[in-house]
Amino acid sequence: MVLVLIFIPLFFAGVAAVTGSNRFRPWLLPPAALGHFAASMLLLARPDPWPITNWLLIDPPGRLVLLAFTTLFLICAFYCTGYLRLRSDRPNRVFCVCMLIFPAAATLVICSANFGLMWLAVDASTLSTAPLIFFNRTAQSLEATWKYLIICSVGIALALLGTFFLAYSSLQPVEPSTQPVLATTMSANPHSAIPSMLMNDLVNQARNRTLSIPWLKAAFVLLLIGYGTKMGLVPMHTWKPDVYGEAPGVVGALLAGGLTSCAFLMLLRVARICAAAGITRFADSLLVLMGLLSMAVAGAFLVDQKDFKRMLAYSSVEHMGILAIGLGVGGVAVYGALLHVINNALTKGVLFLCAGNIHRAYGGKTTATVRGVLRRLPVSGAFFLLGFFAITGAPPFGPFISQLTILTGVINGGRYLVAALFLLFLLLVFFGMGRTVQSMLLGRPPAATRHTAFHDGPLTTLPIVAALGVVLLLGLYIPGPLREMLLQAAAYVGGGS
Amino acid sequence: MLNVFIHICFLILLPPLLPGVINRVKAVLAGRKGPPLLQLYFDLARLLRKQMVLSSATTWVFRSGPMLGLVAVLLAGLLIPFGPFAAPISFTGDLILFVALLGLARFFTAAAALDAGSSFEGMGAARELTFACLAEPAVFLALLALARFSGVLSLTNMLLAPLAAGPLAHAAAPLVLVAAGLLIVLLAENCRMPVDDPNTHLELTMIHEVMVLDHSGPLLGVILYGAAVKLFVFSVLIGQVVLPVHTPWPALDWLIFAGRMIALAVVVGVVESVMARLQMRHVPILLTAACLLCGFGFILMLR
Amino acid sequence: MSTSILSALLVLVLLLNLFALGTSRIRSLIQIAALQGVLLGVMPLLLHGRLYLIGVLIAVGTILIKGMLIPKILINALRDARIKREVEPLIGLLPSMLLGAAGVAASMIIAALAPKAVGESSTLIIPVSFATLTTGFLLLTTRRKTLTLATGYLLLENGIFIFGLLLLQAMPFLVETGVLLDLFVGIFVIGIILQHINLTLDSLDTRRLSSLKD
Amino acid sequence: MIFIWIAFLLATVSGLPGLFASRRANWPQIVSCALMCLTALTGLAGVIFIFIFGSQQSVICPSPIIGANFTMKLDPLAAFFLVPVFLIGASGAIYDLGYWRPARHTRSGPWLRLFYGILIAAMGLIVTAGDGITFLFGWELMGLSAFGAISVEHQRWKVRQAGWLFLVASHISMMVLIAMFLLFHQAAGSFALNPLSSAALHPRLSTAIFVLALIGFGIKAGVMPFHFWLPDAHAGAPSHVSAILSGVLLKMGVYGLIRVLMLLPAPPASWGVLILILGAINAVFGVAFALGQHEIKRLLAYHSIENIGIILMALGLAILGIAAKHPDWFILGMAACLLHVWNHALFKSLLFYSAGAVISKTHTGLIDRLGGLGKTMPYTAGAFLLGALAICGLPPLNGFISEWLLYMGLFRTAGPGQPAFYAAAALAAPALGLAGTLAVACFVKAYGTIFLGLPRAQDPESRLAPGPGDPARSMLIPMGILALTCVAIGLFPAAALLVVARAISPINHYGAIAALNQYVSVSALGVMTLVLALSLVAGWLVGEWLKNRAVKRRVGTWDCGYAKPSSRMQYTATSLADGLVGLLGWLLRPHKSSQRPRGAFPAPARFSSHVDEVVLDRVLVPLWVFAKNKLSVLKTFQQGSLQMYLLYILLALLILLLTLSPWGELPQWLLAH
Repeated sequence: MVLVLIFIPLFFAGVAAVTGSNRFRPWLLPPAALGHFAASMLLLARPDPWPITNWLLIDPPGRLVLLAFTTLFLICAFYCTGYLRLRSDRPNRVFCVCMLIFPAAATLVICSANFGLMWLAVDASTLSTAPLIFFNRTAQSLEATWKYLIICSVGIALALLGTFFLAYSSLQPVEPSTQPVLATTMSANPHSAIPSMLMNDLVNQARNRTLSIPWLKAAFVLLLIGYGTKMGLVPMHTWKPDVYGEAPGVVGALLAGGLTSCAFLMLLRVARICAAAGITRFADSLLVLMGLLSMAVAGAFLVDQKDFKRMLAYSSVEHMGILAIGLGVGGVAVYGALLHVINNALTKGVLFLCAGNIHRAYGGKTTATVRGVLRRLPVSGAFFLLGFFAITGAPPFGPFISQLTILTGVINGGRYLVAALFLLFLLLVFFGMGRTVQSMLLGRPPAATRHTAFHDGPLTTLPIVAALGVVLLLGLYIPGPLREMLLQAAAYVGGGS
Repeated sequence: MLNVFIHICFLILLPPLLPGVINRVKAVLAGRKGPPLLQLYFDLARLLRKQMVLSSATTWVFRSGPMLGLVAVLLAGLLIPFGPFAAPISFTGDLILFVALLGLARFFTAAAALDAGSSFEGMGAARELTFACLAEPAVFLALLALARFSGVLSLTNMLLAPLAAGPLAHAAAPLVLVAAGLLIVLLAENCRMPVDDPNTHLELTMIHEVMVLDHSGPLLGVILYGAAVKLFVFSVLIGQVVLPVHTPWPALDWLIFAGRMIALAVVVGVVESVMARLQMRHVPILLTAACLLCGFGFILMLR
Repeated sequence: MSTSILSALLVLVLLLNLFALGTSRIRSLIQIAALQGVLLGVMPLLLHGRLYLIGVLIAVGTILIKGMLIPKILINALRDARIKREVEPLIGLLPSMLLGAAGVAASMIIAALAPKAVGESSTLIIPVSFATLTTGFLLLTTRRKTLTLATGYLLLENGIFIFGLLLLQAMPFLVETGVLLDLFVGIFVIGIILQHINLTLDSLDTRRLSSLKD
Repeated sequence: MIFIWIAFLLATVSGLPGLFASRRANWPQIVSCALMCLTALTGLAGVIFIFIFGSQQSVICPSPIIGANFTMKLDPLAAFFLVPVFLIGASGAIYDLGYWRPARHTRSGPWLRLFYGILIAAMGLIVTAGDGITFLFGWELMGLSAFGAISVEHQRWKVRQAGWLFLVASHISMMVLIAMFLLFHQAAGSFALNPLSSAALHPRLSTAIFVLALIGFGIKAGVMPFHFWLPDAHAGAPSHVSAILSGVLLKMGVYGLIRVLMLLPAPPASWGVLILILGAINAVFGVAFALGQHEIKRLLAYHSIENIGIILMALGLAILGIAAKHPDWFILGMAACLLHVWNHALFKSLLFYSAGAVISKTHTGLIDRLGGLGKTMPYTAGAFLLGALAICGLPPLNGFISEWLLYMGLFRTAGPGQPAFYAAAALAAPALGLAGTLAVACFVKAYGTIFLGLPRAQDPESRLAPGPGDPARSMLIPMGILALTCVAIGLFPAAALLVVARAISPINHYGAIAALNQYVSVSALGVMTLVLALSLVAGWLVGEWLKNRAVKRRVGTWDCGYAKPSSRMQYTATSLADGLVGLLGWLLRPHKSSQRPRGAFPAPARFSSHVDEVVLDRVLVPLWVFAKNKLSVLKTFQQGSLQMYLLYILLALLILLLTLSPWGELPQWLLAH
């Protein structure tokens, strides 16, 4: 089943690669997304009917991330067709293909239970997104792609080292003579004493305290840095503003909503091992530290930020910080963090897609040229405003609920200082973003931009409406099954205890 | 019942006497003969008979302002006891109403002044309002002190309490302070020396007189009468505090009361003739002093 | 006996690191990286006394990719780019060499402190891998040309690969080849981007690539 | 309950039709007005039910927070606060008919009505919220919709600034309240707004909750020094929105404060004193700032601060009463507090409506450029006069009643035998008196300059010349309604206080109705105000009669013999207030610029003084600029050099690896505590 999930997008990617027509090709995205969505729903509804190996298992947090990702991908796919219709001047073969490979890679990240495999998938996702960023073929987008590649590759490399450390920490004294034999039959018996990268093996070993703690700690640090780079935690976030600033809005949405969530999922899995090994305090304090740092720096950079796409990038950094804090604080906060993954993904989708429209209409992305959006693009402008309120944690939208839950966890944990800083940084972020958003949306549009080609069309606005609708729903009511999934996932991570 | 009747009669008839007394005292001290004691009565009678000239700029506020002011002051006069006799109207909290009525009078007087649209009258209104803001806290502090002293919240009982306690009550000293403060307030509110010179004729230096430049005939009469009533009411207030005397014979008491009023008028007259008029910018200091006096009175009561 | 050869090779890798830091010509830098790749390819064979399938395959793959393909890509990029062949370090060559040496020392100490798992073939593996890692990072942070950055990334990967030797059995075939493949594709994409940079900016100097800022 | 529900629903949808109709059509406006009136009717019906049958509580639905529900709770207190919401809401909608015509405000009209409706519903939700989450929902909804309503005219820069300030303030208060409710949740174990048991509550925790509540609600209530957003917002918004803001929205802060304080067990006397002092400061300073204003709506805005101060004083007195076990202080304080909430809503809306009428006719709110409007707009002038008398706390109007109750309470604290500590609380009475007289000065200035005297325009043809008479009937009707209610409460205080007593019942431990009457004789006061009103009318009649009888002739005002007097020689509001502003200069820091006449043939002389928003312009803005500069230093870390970025990663790696070493425990320890 998982394989099906992975192969649906890949298949369409193949089709897209061989399709000749530049106009028809984008229409491959919606069916692919629908298929992926349907398959994911099946997978989420019932336990996997045909499990293949113990490498491809989807764990409870994975289910949540899968849900968030496939929804976001569906929305982006529909938007993308509308977007590419506007950009019919450009050849979009590579774009479409990568657009379809990326979800496959992300799905693999979500569904694999082997750290090596996960690492492969993350790296694949990195590489498959690079051409997407380069879509505009400008010097700036080139630079952005370059930085993205190098920084993320280095980060990923460190993550690989961390993965090795993890495996090494599970290396136990056994007779050298027996090694080869075991080696051949390793995957047969997961509970072998020789190094393993399987999630469950590691957790079991951690539970029996047979992991070497120093190596585990080192592994955690490296993985935190490595996957933190993909997530965009300060100070590894430096690629984010450039990439989100230069990539098309829809790509930004997929990165900010999808890729980062996958990276967070990785951290979550590592944290689970740490929790099992009883070094929770170490891991948590590092996570909280990074989280607060990210929120603070993001807030600082958001203050009088003129470029609204970079603004969104820093906001994404901030929310990664929130996720890290939620994971670090533990308890009910993990529940909040997992909920926030979904909320953040969808809200970021709304914001980036609106930003894309605004960018199209104005041909600029700084507050110098972009003014009076509410007049020029009523729908996109209004939803950008709503998305802004949502992402800054205003009820009745989902992020408010998740942030409040995280804060509840923080307060119940008695960490008043952390809570105070958290609220302070939220306030700073609100000031920073609010000023930019206000000067973008209100006032009169410049005469030059009144009559540019772009106007709100169904394909470029309806997906946004849908996404915001979901965010609003999540702010008012959480369906029973989703709540079940959240509780299971929180318990799985060890948040329950 | 009889007392109520007398009260009302005093309230209506006695006020114009006080300015006469004051002026006579001033004249005597200045070695002049001075106008007759009943001069104000004559003036009023004449003014009421006259016709009046209205500015084309004015509205009903200009015409009714003086009337409303007078009504408010008269009602205030019905709230305070004269001598040992309870006021015609008395209920818990009437002291606030008393102050509020004076405020109401001020509002309409000032509004009427502004209605003429002349800069002089605006000037007068501005000064009136400014100084009132400093006088008001003093009044409240005085009332607080009295409330603390008497433990009741109706003017009648409050002002009869010193009577009950007798002139040498334990709280005499604070009461004297309060009375001194109230005397300053009286001088300021009724535009006497050293705050204002009622007899001056230089518009730029006047407060009360300059507010009524445009009123003429009956309206002017109403204003003069209202001012006299206000002076009277204030004098009663002070008198109740400083000279709490009473005898078994009501008639005698009424006489004592009248005498007390006249005595106070004499005091005011003396003050007016021995003191020079302050510069406008020094008046606030004087009024602050009044606040402090009443405040100390209250603080002393606190122990 | 194989262990001693392994150690010798590791020392060789260490020396190559210092050379990499010391050389002033991009071409030789790339060649050093290639040579390292070849050495790395040999190591798995020596790690355990005898040959077995995974080892051989990995060895061949490594030598092919690290030793030939990737250097080829980079050399081509270098040939296409009309640029000076110097590496243009941000800090002098000598300081970077000294830093590298310091890195080696630090790695030795750290490795000595770190607890070891039993059954480890050569005590040199961990320090050398750390040292190579440090070298890679040094190249990444102190060189100006994009190509040298790419090479630095290559050395970084080499360091990690060396550490990977420790758990050869743990890393099943798939993961191992996947790692190689990813590396290859990564460098490939980087190469493409390099060409684009070369076309659009007409230079491989990162100073031209710092227009995006706050 | 169901009535209230329907009311909220109607209010929410009242703005929708406008979005789908053509912009110039009139019917959506009429429809939304009708819906709003319907809202008021149903809502008030529901309120009456609550007053008769007592509290109701109901769970709406499970909220997304685990283990929490959206709940609504309607007790007489909530119902009491619902009354102004519905009343002012409806009257504002009627006012809107004439004030915000589709013809003139084509683009902004539909949005204004949409936000207006949502705002009303949101405030209702706040008042009826039964748990913290619902409360926060309503709170933010109120903030956002009010932000929308304020900045409908966002093409004007000033309006944008005002909206932004409001948004900032409302978000800060939101954050503070979130913290407050989280602490509350920690203490109570749930978000439900039920009284906390003193056993469960650590005094430090309860103090923290109190302080947070005071700040969070204080910001919304415009309590100094958190009032910085208030003047701009009130001045920038359309007049009926200003009325809602000042009359109702500020009261939501008061409501929240009362609610939370009543949930905390055994408030210490120090809280009461703190609130009392805060209130006194607000009362005096608010009106002092108002004196320095030249724009009518800004002036009214500062008076909102003054009245909030009065309300706080009353609340402080009530708290003091609880702490000192003095039922009379509590009852009088609470009654004054609640009644003044109503009164302020009534007369402040009345004032804003008449101000709006003036502005819509003359296209300026600058007091010094108006004048003599009393002749051309008699009804507006009358409405403004009534409002002015009421807000100055003068009999026989409603403002006097509530202030009278407050005075009663304050004087009682100084009764004989009371310890000096409590008696000192009575010193708030002179402060209140001072505020009262300052208010008189301020409103004589405003009323006198705008409506009395002569128009100050250079030439009668200019736009500043008085407009063609009173505004449309749809604007006069709401004014009339509000004026009548003001008078009614003033003349029949006993009736109003019955309602107040009912509203106090859920939060008071003493049995209000009996108490109130045994401490003060409201009925006697009622009689007196009635007498006063009658005699005032008599006085007015005499004045008119004099006019008909004794007027000889009409001439120009005596001008001291100037050759050619012009109406611009009248005393301006600035000069009227100059004396007091000078006395209060240490606080108001006025910018004075004057050019005195010199020499034999002097150049034109001029004088002007301007009082700006001290807290905002002297404190917050510089602070923000400072912070911004400090933060922008950080941006040097994002200079685009890839090598630097990689170096950051390396450093982060090394630093985090250091935490593995023994002394790496330190940061962990720090973060764990």
